[in-house]
Amino acid sequence: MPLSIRALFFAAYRDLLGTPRLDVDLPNGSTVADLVLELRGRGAPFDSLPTEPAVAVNRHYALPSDPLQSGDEVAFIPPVAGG
Amino acid sequence: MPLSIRALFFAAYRDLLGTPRLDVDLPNGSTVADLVLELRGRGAPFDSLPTEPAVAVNRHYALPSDPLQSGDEVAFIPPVAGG
Amino acid sequence: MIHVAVTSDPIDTIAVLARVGADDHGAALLFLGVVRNHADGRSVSGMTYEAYEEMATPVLKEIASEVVKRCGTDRVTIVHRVGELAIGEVSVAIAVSSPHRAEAYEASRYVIEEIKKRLPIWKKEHYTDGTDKWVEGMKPAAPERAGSLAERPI
Amino acid sequence: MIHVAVTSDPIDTIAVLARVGADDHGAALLFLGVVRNHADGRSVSGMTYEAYEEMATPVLKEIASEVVKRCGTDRVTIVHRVGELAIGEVSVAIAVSSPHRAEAYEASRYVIEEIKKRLPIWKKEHYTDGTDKWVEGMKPAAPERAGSLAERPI
Repeated sequence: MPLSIRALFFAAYRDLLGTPRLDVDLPNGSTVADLVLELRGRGAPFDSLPTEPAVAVNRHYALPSDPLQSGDEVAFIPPVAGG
Repeated sequence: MPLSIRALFFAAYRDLLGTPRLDVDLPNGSTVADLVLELRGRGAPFDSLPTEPAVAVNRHYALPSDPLQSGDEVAFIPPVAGG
Repeated sequence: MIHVAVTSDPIDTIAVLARVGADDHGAALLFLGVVRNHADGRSVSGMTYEAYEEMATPVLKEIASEVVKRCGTDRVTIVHRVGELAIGEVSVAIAVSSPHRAEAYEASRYVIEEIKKRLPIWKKEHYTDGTDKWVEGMKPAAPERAGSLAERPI
Repeated sequence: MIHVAVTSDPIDTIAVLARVGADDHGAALLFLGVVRNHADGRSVSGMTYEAYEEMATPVLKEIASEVVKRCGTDRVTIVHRVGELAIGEVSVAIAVSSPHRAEAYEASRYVIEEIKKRLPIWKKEHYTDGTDKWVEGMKPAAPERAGSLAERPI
């Protein structure tokens, strides 16, 4: 059974991709890095995402090597500019 | 003609001396240090003033060596504690 | 007492300040981030702030908790605005109080610097020439831990 | 725009803050010194502030002018209270604003540190046991100049 991931895109990334979210199926055992690879592999405009973007899994910053679980909310976080 | 000086005492100094001001006559050419000497020479409670107190002449901090002029307002400034 | 919020309403800065203070606190500090009329030499007409709200609130709480541990004050209030802001409007208000002033300055500065580093909020500058641009911000640092399931917060 | 005051009225902190800010300023900072309920382990019931007012106001102006030169902000407001203050009352309010936050923090801190060093104001602590004491403060530094008539400000 594949992993069902919900990817979220904010600000510049949302504008780049033209969507705020995307549901993605990945093979079991996939990591954050695998999700980035899968998306960038789709070609334009996805290949304009950074090769190692900041990512939050279930609202916590995550490492590329972090494994994903089905139902995870994976947010692509452009460079932040609060304040 | 002697110098006529008005000495002001604040906070702990006023409490110490029991007065907020004193008119003092000094010889021509006297300095801030001379005024302090004259006052401390009066004995108790004046001799409890520091030998080198912070002093402001006409509302500017002054040096012991600063000369005085007739009519000067010389304030004895206890250690400050604003804020 | 920690209070944090992300809000689309104008920030009531007085209310933010009123949340801090205690009988044994001798210093209070209110920092305001304000939308200004220029950036990098360009004339700015306004700003749009966008947040990943479900994450921004816990990140603010985390930053406030760190301040309590590091700076020894237990009174921290942080409110960040989102939406369309005009020049002069407050984008973020940070209030802290503490027994002595040194900790208040340290705490306030810590909060705003951490916000700039890791709060998932973005801003788009609207220029007076009609164009706009997302502000180039900072890439949040990856968490300091080994990437294992066991250590990942659930 | 510099504004300073020594007043026996309660400080309107909102009004102090409202005096700073400009369309090209991205940061504003309000510092409040507050009377607290203890000092050196003793329980305090209130505080009496006394000023050499004719000198305190020009010294505040001098400090504010130094901030303008050093920190590159031209918006500084300082209001210091005198008289009888209860626990929780504001003894001093300092508001600054500047294009960027670093200067605002620097300016605010400079003002309060210089106040502690040289503003001719004193405070008497009233303890809950009925006694009181002038707070041991700092001796203001002598001016950095040769002691000649010509150089003394008139």
